[in-house]
Amino acid sequence: MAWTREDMARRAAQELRNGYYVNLGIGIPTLVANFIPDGVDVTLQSENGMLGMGPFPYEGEADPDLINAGKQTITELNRTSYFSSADSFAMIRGGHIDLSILGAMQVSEKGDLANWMIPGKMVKGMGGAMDLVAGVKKVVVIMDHNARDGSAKFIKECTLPLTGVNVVDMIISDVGVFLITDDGATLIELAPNISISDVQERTEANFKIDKQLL
Amino acid sequence: MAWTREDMARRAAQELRNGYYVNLGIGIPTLVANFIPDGVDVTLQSENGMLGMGPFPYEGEADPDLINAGKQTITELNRTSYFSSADSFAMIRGGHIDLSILGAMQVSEKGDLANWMIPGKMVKGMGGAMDLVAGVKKVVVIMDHNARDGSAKFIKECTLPLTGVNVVDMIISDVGVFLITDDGATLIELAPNISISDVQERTEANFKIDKQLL
Amino acid sequence: MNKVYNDAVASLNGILFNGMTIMAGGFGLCGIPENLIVALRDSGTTNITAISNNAGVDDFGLGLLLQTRQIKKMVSSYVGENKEFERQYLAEELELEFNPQGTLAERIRAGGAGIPGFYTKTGVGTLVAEGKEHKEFDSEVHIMETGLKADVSLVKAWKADTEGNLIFRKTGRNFNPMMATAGKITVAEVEELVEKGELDPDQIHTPGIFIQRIIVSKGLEKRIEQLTTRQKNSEGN
Amino acid sequence: MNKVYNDAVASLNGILFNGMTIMAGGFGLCGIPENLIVALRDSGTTNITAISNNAGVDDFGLGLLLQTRQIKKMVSSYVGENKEFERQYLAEELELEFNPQGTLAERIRAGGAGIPGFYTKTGVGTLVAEGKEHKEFDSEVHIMETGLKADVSLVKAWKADTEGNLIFRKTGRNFNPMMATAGKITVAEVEELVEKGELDPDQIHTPGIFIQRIIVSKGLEKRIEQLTTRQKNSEGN
Repeated sequence: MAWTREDMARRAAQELRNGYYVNLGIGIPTLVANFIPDGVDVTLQSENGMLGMGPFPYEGEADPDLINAGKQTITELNRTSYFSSADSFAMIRGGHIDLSILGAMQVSEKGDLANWMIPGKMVKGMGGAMDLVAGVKKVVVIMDHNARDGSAKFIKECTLPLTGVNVVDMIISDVGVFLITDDGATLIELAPNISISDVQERTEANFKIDKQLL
Repeated sequence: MAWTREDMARRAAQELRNGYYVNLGIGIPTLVANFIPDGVDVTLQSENGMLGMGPFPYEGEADPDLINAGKQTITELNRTSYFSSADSFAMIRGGHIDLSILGAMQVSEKGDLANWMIPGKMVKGMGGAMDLVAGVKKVVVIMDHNARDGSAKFIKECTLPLTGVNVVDMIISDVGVFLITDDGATLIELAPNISISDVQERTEANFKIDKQLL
Repeated sequence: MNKVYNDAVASLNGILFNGMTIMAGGFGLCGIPENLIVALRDSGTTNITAISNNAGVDDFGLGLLLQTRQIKKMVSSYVGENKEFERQYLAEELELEFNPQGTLAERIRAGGAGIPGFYTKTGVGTLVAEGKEHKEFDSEVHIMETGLKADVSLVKAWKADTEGNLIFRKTGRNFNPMMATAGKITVAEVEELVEKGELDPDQIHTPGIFIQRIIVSKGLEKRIEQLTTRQKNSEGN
Repeated sequence: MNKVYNDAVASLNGILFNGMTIMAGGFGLCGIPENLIVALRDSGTTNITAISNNAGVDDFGLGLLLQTRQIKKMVSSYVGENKEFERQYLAEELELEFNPQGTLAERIRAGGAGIPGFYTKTGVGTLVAEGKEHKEFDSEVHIMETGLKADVSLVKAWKADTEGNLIFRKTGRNFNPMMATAGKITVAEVEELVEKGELDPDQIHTPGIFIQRIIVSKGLEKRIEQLTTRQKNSEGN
């Protein structure tokens, strides 16, 4: 039984450490905020200029001057600070954010990431994704293991235009978890009732298998 | 009769225009603040991180957190803002300051400036002088026309290490005023009882003479 | 030096020309100079190069200038919210230069700070790096990006004093402070204008030196793009 | 994550080593981390490269570390106030790298912002340009300067909350905010520590992400280098 979106978000939340400053991308990564383990205190960064992002406001209390990078209304916390976009990306580019969790269209076995553009389709822009993957200390991708047409998304070389080269440190997909280091990719966890051969069938990238799974 | 320090400062103050943002160097340039013409409103920048520098504090009211770039205690005005050194020099380097008035050891006929270092003597450092002359829109030098040993300070080529190349727009010395443009230097004013030949005798640089003086 | 103008139209008088480069602050519809954008549209200025993180929505923000075809080129990081934008772009009626958001922010800061070029890791190995100078620092490849300036910058702040000292509010700050430094002329639209001395000098985000003209917003809409809320007594977000 | 330490000695425990690079905030004696400098001296750490706009005076600020010969090299813009500095430098016991003040400030900002190099007009044609890469932008020659980082940055703020959010006071701000971003570890010495939520989030100068350790100053001297005053009822300054 493959993992659900919530399962993937819960698994990603295990990568959080006490005191981390974290940037969560739009979509499934946003759900990670719902699964922060007890006793782990993290501060969420929103790249439009905020550290210490709080939950959605109560009905009737939304403030048009207070949105996240997904343009959703949010709230502040008692640790919050605001700053300009230049200062925000100085923080990101300068390596001060501990962890970024984001979605992907394709990831290569060397950790290349493609998540912003499909040639021939209308391009909306890369937003802050290229800055985040270039600057943040650890980059975790959450994605469906295969595209809707069944094709592999974890592949030898990305075919879509890249967001960054050699930037992904971990993939959490619906079938399991991969670590990517300079030595290549390693499958380190499996979703329930998913076998190693299931994963191999659905993956184009080369990967090793952690000995605990054998 | 050559100009005094106060005369030179008074003459420099005539270069101020209403609405100007101005940086005044240490020494005689500081005196310019005492001669701002009526109806001319200027804002003084202090490169350690302040716009809107006020006068010295009353006795007993000095604040150790409030100093100018000469490390003297000062006061704030109702227009004052504070910022970091990086923001201060972004303002300077970015061409936002209208006028800088500073001292000189030597100026060349092309507007090269030397004012920070005498080889063989202890070097104190250039501080913000190189940034000011590179970034500020108009640079006015106030200096004694000759060194204590009588040697010329306005010369063909500077012999001392430079602060900036082709940066000085005007020299106000005790004998008169020179404009420096891409076409070279021009003597445009004389101090009382100083003749053109007096100036020529005391100057090594080539300069033209404004037709109003002839 | 009076910097305060009666309204947006007056504040743009004499500084607009066809083919000019404009910067407009805001992230999405948050912290955009609403009145100034409408006045720019009504001025009829054409062939504008607009530097702005986003392109507004169809009927609001910079989208208003797309409707009237006054924009020739956009320099942005994300334009996903605008159908008319998509139509013009696919019909090749509009030029578009995408910048990574942090690179865009830094290029604008650099333009205002007298930094004509800088190196960044962002975009190395991607389409963004094509044609750009590459250089290694500490054995890591970086690309050179250049500073950006504008003929006129239009920014939105919360409060100003009559000197042009500005304070922004929450995430309405975004691109506004850098753009204020990168315009040859910067016009600030503010919600509240106070007298000199009423703002704490330690708390001014943008010193008045960067602001040449000021107006107070009239009839601000402050539209919310994605209203997301939670019920009282509910958990999570 | 508790960031608050009991005193300066405790706050430097485990992060100092011989040969390290330190940044210390302040302009002259204004806004310097007095307690942290004393604790660094008392640690006995040697062969320090110190990045600081000035070198203190003989018996105060970084001058304390010159007296004890713990500093191997200074990276500064102006060191005119210190006789012991002059003696060590002329005796070639001390290395010295002068940077134009704005270049120094920008190099530190760049170091914290992931910018390994940038171009500036400052210093072109002077000793400062020697050996540096030259490049033309808009037919003007610029030189490349590099980003600076430190093993430990010591900064002084006015107020902090327990998250490490900092507010500076008047011209005590100076180099402190950039240095806070450029240290692998940054220790902040503050005059007042408040609980989370007591600082206005729009008014925080340095977000807590940049601050790993915090102490409250004890027995601050805040020495004035040049006391200049005027008489009441007098004119001018």
